[in-house]
Amino acid sequence: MKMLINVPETVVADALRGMAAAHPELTVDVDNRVIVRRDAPVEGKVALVSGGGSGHEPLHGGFVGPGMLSAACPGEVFTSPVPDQMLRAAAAVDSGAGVLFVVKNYTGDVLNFDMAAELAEDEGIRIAKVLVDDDVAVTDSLYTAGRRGTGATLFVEKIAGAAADEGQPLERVEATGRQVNENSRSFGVALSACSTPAKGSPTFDLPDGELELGVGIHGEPGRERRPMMTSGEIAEFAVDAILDDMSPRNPVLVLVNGMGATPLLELYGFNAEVQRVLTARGVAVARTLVGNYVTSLDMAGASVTLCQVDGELLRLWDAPVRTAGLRWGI
Amino acid sequence: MKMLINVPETVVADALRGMAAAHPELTVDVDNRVIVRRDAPVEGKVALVSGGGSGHEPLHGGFVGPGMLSAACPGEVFTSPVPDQMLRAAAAVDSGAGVLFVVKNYTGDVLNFDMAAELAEDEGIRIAKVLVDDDVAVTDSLYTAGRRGTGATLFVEKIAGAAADEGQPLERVEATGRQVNENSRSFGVALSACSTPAKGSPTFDLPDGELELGVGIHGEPGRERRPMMTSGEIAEFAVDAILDDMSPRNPVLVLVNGMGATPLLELYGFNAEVQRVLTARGVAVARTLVGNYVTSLDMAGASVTLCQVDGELLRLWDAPVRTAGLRWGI
Amino acid sequence: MLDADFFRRWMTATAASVEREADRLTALDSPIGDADHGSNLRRGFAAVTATLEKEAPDTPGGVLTLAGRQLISTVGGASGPLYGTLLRRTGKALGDASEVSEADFAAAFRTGIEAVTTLGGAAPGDKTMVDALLPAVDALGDGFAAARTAAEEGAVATTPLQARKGRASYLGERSIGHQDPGATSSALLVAALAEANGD
Amino acid sequence: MLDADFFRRWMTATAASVEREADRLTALDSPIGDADHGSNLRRGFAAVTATLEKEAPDTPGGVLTLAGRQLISTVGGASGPLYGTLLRRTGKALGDASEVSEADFAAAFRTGIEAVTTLGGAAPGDKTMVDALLPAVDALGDGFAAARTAAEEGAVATTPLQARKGRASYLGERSIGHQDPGATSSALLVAALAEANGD
Ligand SMILES: Nc1ncnc2c1ncn2[C@@H]1O[C@H](COP(=O)(O)OP(=O)(O)O)[C@@H](O)[C@H]1O
Ligand SMILES: Nc1ncnc2c1ncn2[C@@H]1O[C@H](COP(=O)(O)OP(=O)(O)O)[C@@H](O)[C@H]1O
Ligand SMILES: [Mg+2]
Ligand SMILES: [Mg+2]
Ligand SMILES: [Mg+2]
Ligand SMILES: [Mg+2]
Repeated sequence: MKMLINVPETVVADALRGMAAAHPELTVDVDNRVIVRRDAPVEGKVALVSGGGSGHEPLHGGFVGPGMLSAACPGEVFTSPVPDQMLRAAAAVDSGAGVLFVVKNYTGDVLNFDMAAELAEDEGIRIAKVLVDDDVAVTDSLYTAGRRGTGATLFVEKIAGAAADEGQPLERVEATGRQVNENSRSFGVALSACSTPAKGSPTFDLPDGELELGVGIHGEPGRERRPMMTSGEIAEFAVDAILDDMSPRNPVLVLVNGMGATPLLELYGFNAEVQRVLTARGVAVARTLVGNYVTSLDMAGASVTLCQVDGELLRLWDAPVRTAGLRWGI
Repeated sequence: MKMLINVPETVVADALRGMAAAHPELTVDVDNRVIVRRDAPVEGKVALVSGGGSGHEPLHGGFVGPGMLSAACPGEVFTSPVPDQMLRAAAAVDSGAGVLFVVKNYTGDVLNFDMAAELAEDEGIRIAKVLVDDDVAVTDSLYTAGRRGTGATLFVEKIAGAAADEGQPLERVEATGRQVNENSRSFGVALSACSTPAKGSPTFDLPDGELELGVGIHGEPGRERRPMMTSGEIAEFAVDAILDDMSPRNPVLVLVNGMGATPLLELYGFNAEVQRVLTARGVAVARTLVGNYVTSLDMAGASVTLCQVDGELLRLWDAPVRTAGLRWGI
Repeated sequence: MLDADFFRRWMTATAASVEREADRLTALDSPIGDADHGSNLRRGFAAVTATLEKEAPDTPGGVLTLAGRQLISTVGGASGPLYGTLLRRTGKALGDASEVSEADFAAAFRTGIEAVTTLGGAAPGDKTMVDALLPAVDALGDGFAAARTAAEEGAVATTPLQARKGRASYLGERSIGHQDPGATSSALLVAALAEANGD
Repeated sequence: MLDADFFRRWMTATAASVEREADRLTALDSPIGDADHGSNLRRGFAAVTATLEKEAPDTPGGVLTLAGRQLISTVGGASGPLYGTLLRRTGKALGDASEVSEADFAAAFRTGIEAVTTLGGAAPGDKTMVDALLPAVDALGDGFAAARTAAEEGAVATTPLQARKGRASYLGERSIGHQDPGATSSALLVAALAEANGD
């Protein structure tokens, strides 16, 4: 697998140098791997810190800025960052009002953020945490590490970020983040595997004429393999998998998310099918976002995330945001 | 090649339905394939219309909105739209101040837009035209159809769009667009071919361990095939190919553009190398944009576009823009 | 003499052979183009036959003018305006006669081809549709079958050429060794003429 | 008795075998994980040996505590905190003695493994590193070579299991039939113990 890189070992550092050059509005600490809003800490406001393995860009570094994250910690490709990064990020952005960690539910992310929280609290920083676990492809039971955090991360970071920007206290920002996660469900499909720089070849074999249903965002195979389906059939499968697990009475935010290598042309076409199925199922749509937001390197495929919103959550969703990856209202 | 589609024949229509659902701020005429700003025509202002084959998203439909295009006409995949679309678009957005066609220099695009211009003028619409031909991989000579229009299209649409938004007259908007094109040069590389829905398989074979230098955005092979190079070597090759053809004395806008399937992580890393080479060559950088803007379906690879800007062009670049694909300042 | 029905048959036969050969045309457009020539023409000629059935013009000129306009409105790309112009200008040159001789047609077709070279700027040897169309019209004096052979030979003869027009020209010397898709579809168009004539 | 030098040799031997086996560990992490286990541990143990050279702690506890802290600071993922905790807690349990007996070490290592199960919540049979570590510590009474054999058998025995912890658990029944990468690296860690002892 060819890649536009120098050597696998410097992929993350190279990307951070490139981000620094493109985004003067960010402070990028390449050595310590922390991306911070230039104006942080913002006096009196709760700060949001997230992070995770690299390879999901624009998540999380592309979501740092007013109205969303205060800082992000990129780990190695598909590898949770280490506690040192999170601690450094928290110290850089805390104004005294506390820090909310937004953590995708993977063993590595959970363990490392937990360690960082302990260390931060030792240093007198108040820490709260929202765990994102929205992927209905994984059964949340004793027999799994629980549901994965995928597309809903964007909703949590945006909406909790807006609450923090308004000056809401840590407990309320945390509660809002949790509510967004509880209101969200995702389902993803892969048409191809992805290749990590370290491995240099696809993480699994997916023959022509087949697709993986229920994949995560780390190149893991999904729950099931099937003969290739049309965009309309995939939309039905994904939406129904989500609606099996939630019955939205309020309108939903829709994220039709590309895994990285699926053209925007196809994503928009897939969105048309997702909307068709939602209408058929009687689900009202408040807002729709289509694009590559929570990616899986060069994987072809897409995921659907629905987030049920009341008027207050919708107001926070619509609030201004200014980041590299998501921007409106300012 | 698997694709997230229903059938190849409806790919463009499906995508337009999906755009309509995601973007209430646009009027999407699916049957006639025209995407128009909801507030068009804007009284007293010059309108910008562009278009071209589909498969380059977000170009052009994703650049419709305040501060950029008034309307876009998407053709079939990699096929110029037909004059009927352009005429309809021009009629929908003309406020009487005239319409600027932004045309990428391909035989099909040029012929179809020329026919549309004739028809529009018959209907009393004043038409001006900017031809974009920035790709230094193609020699502009009697032996070619001239340079291709690629990444500079984004610069032309953004900067001429800002001039139009300020209320500048047609002649000045046209002159600004031409100047941007003259100040711009691009060079692209492919690490893989792309697959069109109609063909269903890669447009050319590119063995592992090789790359194509000097490709366009339609899955055509480039000018030359070489053994795979590092990100740093590619940056040197691309920047030097551009600087062979222009010697910027003013600072430049830099577009590090993904072809569609190259992860953002890699694009940022590539940007770091592009910036390194520019610094080494003594070229000052005013602004940098990194992302998938002028794509080639699922092609892996990237292009570099430089656009030399004086204070006035930079002011217009920084002016507010609100489109699906590019947004700042509002 | 050739009547409106003959020209309708020409268009129908072209549509059928383009439909049959669409994948080959697209495949030819793949190494030196953008892999859409077959689907472009299939879309265009399907629209042409549909519109001819609906509007049923009753003169040779009417049939070709309508066919040309329809190609312009439905194909896009380089081939849409070029083939559209070819048929439209040929049709216009035929005027409103209800029947035309083979010689009338040959003269009108030459006018159409000249409009193509004016519009696209291609000269013979530039590796375009012109390399099949010009030999065909030159051979028309010897009948439709001779024109078909000339067009086919012209298409094949584009293989060793370096393209100077259209997308293939971007490839420089790498365009050598591939048959031009547009010249190939032009040979289909001319062959359909012979077919419409029952040759 | 085992001194600081023995534990330094343990870490160096682990780093060397992880370096050698990195691609295999990553390959095992590919069908049921995210293809990074080898590069994770390579990065971590390279940092461990570098820091041990620089800081040169002079007690067994000091060596392992520092090694564990270093893994936590450089690995990330699931294995970073887990292996880091394993070594750090083993080191803490060894206190500041300048030499420890094999029995002292076995007891401390069990404390470290218990910390891993507390932190990660994995029980035996969940298809994790625990399935190699627990048999190893149980066999330590019979010497390092016996522990090595037990760890290797434990790693191999993860193949038919369905994962209940970590990423592989997302696969449900599809995780069956693959050897767990973490159990495999744990077997390398235990084998390095025997190597450090000259077995
Ligand atoms: N300037 C031109 N003059 C004549 N024919 C041309 C010219 N440019 C391209 N062509 C013909 O058009 C064909 C390509 O048509 P098509 O693939 O449908 O359009 P596009 O190149 O826009 O994708 C070429 O094979 C060539 O024969
Ligand atoms: N909860 C857990 N308890 C014990 N070991 C675990 C747990 N979760 C994962 N592991 C071990 O970690 C290994 C994976 O490590 P690694 O690939 O480095 O981390 P990640 O899964 O974050 O990519 C698994 O093979 C398994 O042995
Ligand atoms: Mg990992
Ligand atoms: Mg085309
Ligand atoms: Mg073509
Ligand atoms: Mg892993």
